[in-house]
Amino acid sequence: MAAVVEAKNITKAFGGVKAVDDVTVSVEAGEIHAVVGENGAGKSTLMRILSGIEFPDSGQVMVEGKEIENSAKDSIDAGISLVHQELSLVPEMTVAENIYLGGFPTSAGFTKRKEMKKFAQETLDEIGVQVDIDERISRLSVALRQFVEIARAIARKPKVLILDEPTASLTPAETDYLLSMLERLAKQGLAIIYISHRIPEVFRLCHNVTILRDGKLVYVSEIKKTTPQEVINQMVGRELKLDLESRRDAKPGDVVLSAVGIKAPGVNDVDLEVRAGEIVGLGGLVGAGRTELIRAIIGADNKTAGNVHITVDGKRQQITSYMSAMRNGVAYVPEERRVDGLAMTMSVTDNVYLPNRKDLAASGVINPAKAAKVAKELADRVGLRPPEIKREAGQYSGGNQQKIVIAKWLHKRPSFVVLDEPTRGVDVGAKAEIHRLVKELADQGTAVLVVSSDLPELLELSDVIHVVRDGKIMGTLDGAKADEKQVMGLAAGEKLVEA
Amino acid sequence: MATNKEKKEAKMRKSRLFLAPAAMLAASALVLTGCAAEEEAATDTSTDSSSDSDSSADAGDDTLEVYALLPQGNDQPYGTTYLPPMQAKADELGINLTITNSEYDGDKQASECEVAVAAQPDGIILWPALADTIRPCLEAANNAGIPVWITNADVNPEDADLTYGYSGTDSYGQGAASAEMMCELADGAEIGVIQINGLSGNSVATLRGNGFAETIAAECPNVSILAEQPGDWNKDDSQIAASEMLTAVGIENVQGLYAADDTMVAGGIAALEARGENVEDYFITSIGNTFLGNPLVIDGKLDGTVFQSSSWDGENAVTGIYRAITGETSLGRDDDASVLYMPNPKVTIDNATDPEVAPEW
Amino acid sequence: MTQQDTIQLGGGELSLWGKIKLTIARRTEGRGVALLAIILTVALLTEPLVFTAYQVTLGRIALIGLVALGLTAVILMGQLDLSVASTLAASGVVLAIIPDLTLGIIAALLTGLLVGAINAFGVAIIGINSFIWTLGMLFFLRGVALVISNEAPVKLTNADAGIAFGQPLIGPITPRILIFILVFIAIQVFVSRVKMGREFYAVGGNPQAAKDAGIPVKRRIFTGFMISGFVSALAGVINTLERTAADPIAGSTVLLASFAAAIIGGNYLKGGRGSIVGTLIGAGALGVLQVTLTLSGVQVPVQQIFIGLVLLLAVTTDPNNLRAVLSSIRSARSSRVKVQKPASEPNKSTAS
Amino acid sequence: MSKNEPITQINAMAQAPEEQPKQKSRRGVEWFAENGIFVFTAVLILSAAIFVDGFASLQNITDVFHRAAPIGIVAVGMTFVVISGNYLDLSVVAQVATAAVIMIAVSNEYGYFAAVLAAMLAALIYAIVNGVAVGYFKANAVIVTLSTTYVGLGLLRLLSGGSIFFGPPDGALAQFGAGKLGPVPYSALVLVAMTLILAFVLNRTNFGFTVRSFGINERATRLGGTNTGLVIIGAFLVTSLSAMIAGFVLAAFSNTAVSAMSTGYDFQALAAIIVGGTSVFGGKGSVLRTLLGVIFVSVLSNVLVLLNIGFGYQQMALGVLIALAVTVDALARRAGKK
Repeated sequence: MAAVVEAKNITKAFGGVKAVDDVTVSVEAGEIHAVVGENGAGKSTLMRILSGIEFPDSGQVMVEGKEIENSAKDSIDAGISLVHQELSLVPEMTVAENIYLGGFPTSAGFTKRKEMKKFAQETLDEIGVQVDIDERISRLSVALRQFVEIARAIARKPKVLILDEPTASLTPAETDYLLSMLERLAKQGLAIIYISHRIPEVFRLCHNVTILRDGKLVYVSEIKKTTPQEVINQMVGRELKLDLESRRDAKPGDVVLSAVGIKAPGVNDVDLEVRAGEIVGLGGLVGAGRTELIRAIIGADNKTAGNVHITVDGKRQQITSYMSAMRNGVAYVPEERRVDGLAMTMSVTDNVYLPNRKDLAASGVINPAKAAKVAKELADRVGLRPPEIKREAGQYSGGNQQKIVIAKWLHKRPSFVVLDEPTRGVDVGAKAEIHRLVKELADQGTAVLVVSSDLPELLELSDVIHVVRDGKIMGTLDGAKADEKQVMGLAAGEKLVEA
Repeated sequence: MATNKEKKEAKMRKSRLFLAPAAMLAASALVLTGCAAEEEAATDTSTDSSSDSDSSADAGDDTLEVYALLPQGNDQPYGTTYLPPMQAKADELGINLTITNSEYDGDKQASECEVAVAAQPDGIILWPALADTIRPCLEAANNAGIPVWITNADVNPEDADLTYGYSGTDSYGQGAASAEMMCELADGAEIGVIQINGLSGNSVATLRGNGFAETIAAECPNVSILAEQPGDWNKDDSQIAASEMLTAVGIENVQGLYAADDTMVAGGIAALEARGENVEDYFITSIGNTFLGNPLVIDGKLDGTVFQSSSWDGENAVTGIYRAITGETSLGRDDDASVLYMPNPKVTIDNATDPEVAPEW
Repeated sequence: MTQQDTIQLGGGELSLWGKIKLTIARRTEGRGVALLAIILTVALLTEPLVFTAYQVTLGRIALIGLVALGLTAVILMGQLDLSVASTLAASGVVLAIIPDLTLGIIAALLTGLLVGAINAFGVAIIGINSFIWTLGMLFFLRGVALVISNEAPVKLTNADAGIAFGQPLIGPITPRILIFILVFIAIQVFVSRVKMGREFYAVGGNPQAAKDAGIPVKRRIFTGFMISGFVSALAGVINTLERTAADPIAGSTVLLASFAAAIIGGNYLKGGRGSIVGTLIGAGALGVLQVTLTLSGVQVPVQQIFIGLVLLLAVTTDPNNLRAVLSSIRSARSSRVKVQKPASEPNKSTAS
Repeated sequence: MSKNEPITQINAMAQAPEEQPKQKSRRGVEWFAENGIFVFTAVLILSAAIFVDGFASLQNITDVFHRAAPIGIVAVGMTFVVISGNYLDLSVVAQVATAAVIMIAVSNEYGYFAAVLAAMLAALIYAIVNGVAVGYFKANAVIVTLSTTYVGLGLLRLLSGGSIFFGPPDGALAQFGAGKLGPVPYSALVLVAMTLILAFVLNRTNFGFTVRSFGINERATRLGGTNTGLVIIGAFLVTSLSAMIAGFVLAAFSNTAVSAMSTGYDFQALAAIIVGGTSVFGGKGSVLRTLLGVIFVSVLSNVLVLLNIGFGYQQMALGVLIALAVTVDALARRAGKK
């Protein structure tokens, strides 16, 4: 059978880094094709190229043998429908309207509501989802919104359906249903590209699997001819380039952070401890609840239950809000540095100054010379390049921006540092420097908590690794002995490979 | 189903959330209306029962219900001193007043007029916010058989037939009177004056301004108006405007100053004084004879102003509507009793201390 | 593998009461309705005249609400239009200075459309914050109205036509009320039934999704501002006709009242949430409140305080705002509750 | 801190971010958006001095300052609310009038000290109500300050009875209001002093810093350990205190006070801030720019009066000016993005 959709020799680079490197994928009608890989392996970029949102640097996308122009509209017209990872629904419109957003059936400008609702209902019936089509999206659960997104893609009568991590926000029962629904659709002749980290799902659902690693295609196989173990091996698959000397000797001291019974949206009753001089890593997949967990712990987001205590110099303090966390020496390097971390149009000095105001200007009056001196010291310490502290933060590259975010916390000598994806989107050199800084902090006796989807990074840095899935800690590994497969196995829902 | 129960609880929480502000609103509503009623009672100490909050017209006995539709009230100095004598007179005559304030918004006053007509009172006192816009209100009142008495600022001549009478000043005449004084002061000499008007677009401002300018043109062409700007009824704005006009036309060309009220003339005088000019060398006239203007007249700084009595104005508005209700006057302005012109004596240094022109606002 | 045919994710079958509750929960007008109910109750108890003379009350609601209806179209897209009151004044003067009535009305309404188009040009094409751009328009049009009216009220050439216009048409219904109802129906139908109007919600609620779905966002912004300009001009025409003269400084109380009506009616200033019905309810609440206060002879300063407090309550009790405040209070409180739990549990771990 | 030996090694690996050369035309627009107000003000003043009779006289300079002072004091204070990204404070109208009435009415009875205390209390109440509603309830600043304007003016009229209040003609207040240093009235000195103080507060204090950074990135500011609710209350407090001082200056200048005296100050002050080039998106802007905006608008009004051009044209000119200022800013931003 001929391929419905074929991506040939696709290459796409962002700022010199090849996100997708000469990848070819083809999917036939009725086939469910899994594309798997670690976070950042290039899956999402490939799918965005397939659906016309991004343009490839080279290579072409063919649908039923015809090359398509690269635009979202052409892709849709050609029959490629993408179910976004980020929800792209209008919150205050009804289910039916969202399914037909931008393309309501009309007569003389008037929306043919009856027809629209009938079509919407038919689409929902087709995928077997019962939901009130007059309900506004803002009142639906995240899971339901996900199904509406799928209905919207189906309503375009696609030949190829692409789903990007569709089960991230679903319960097991909902996931179960989604998978059987996709099987049904495939039997009706739809070609489906299924992106997921979740190995059991892939093995239950898919016919073939393509594995990407660091933007390259590394493995294609019929699912029957492979094993979960093999897939995980291929996903992780790189040589253990961990330089064992780069691991430090941890000498954990007293417990600094103690969190008990933390509950928050996406976090389900978690206990956590971090000791002085210890680096604790939180592994797991995107959407597992790691960011939500740390934000709830330090009070950056509201939690619904649980106690958090910080012990500094033998004094045990309760953390009730982000302000109290700050007062007790918590430093937070957030995941979204453009949104949460930096004031992009402010200078490096100003960004460094922001969390250190009380210390640098106890009287409330800024001493520009002192602020500049501190900023300069910190810029040198983190290796900011170029070390021009008067430059706006937004004019630096991603790696240097991240260094600024870290630098601004170093002056206070924090007792507990939380880093969320500290090296995402950062070049190799900056990454090494950031790792060095993190280790240095721990060596000086700081308690460090690191969230990372980058397995080598997690293994290199962590003394202890907790793997999070569905808002819970699924397993705890000794950082010195754990390997990537164990972490990935826990994160993807397989049993511990080697107990 | 636990989730259902949770949902229910969430909903109940929501409805409680919802009820709290609602209850607060209701409470504050009651408190405030209560307060208002109390205030009414407090102002009506002189009469026995006229302040019953029951506003229906057929209250039996001889209490008369009257709506007074004013464009100002406690938000302006004139209105502030206009209201108490009005209320006192109403108490004396057994009239229950309901007072509104449209803040010089013609549309709002028209709407208040509709409310008043619908309430079917015994009479309506109307102080037009905008003379050009009140004809529909007059017609509505007429159709409902409610007599309307105009106060403070008269309607246009073609609308007079729809009213029972008018008491108050003649804004155009006040401007004219001020102009006459200016003419006398100039005494045939060729002089230049600058003119400070009220708020742009305001009808009293327009009438007074036209009254002054047209009378000057007609009676003493030797006086020329060199520049005019609005002073917005404010002392500070008029002081700046006056000073800038002096610069614009050259202070050496200016021998006189007219402002549409005493507050603004005080600003004009301050502008001259700030330049170190001897104010007594200038011919200065205005309108009002207020607490601010009267001392200036006595000091010899303000050469002439036109007295306007807010108490006369307020009292006679009630006297007028009482006449209309009791049949002393009828529709149209045919009766002698249908027009009460406020005596608008010119006030100069000669009579500034007379008790009959004692300032009131 | 269990084979299911459907998955039940919504609420399932509902009782009648459940359906009513669902309908209430779905609407955004909740606070407006509650406020209206309270005001109606207080009015009924203190000033029954508000209801017996309903045409007067309706007239006041129409006065406040007409401009607010047009404004809502803009607010739904997350924009503001500060120039509505000046548009009202300027179009009124345009009508009055043109001797021919029909021509005057056409010119006045075209003025409104032109103003709307210029507003939209600044917002959609140049890309300026609508608050600031329409602030400039507010000053400019106020100046225009003063200049072309020669800074004085302008009498309508055909005053009789104006007076006739103010008379009731059907029963006690005046043309103003009738036009108000028609405009309400038109805009309500437009934003709830017509594709283009319905997309206003998408433009306000999720501009990126709207763009991705192929909705011409800029064109919609033009439509919205032109609706707002046209309706303001229409209000100016009605006012000028009814009063037989145009006031260049008219509308001083309109701008703030129409914003208040839209806010009380549950329209979300960031766009995407709200309804024309809500604005009608908000205007209704404000109108009845004002008439009641007028009838009971409450002093104007007290009326102002009252309206200010109502507005403050309306804006601080936005469910989203309240939820945020309450959730942070709850979060701080949750920390103070000691967590009791057994030493070890499966699925949970305590590090090192 | 320990020494960082590994740094040199890694330095070699790190790539320095390449600086993109800016095109000349883009720079031109950006430069114009940054410095246009200085050029415009200078050109306006120069051409007025040359072409308008009487403009350059000492007396006229005094008049311009009188025009600029009260509105300018309000505007430099309100710059804080604008920079924090909250549009404006409409309630300055009520606040200026309240302060002026309190200053004259209370000082006539109880002296200046009591008057200042009472006015400060009023300013504090305004700031807290506005700031809590905007900062903690996240309510829209326009609507919040609109409702406090209603309540505030209502209370003022209720309590003052709407009367006009006079100060004694030779009281200290009146003397201050009429006082001059050369051609510069004391009120303008107050404006300059306020500008300097507030520029210092905005640029050189922790509080001013958080106001600016809040306007640029609210979330980063919060995660930098700032109580953002307090920052908003503080921004409103600066505005309220400035409105109070403007009320004092206005009361001193006219030696009278009435509740209707500051009508229009809300949008006029905002217009001056925008003309000065402070962005309503928050973050960008300065107190000095606002001062320039005030001077520009005041000079323009002065010139139009000197040319005996009607009030309507003055309003039109202000509208066009706002449109021009924001258009230049928008074009610059667009150029900067490309």
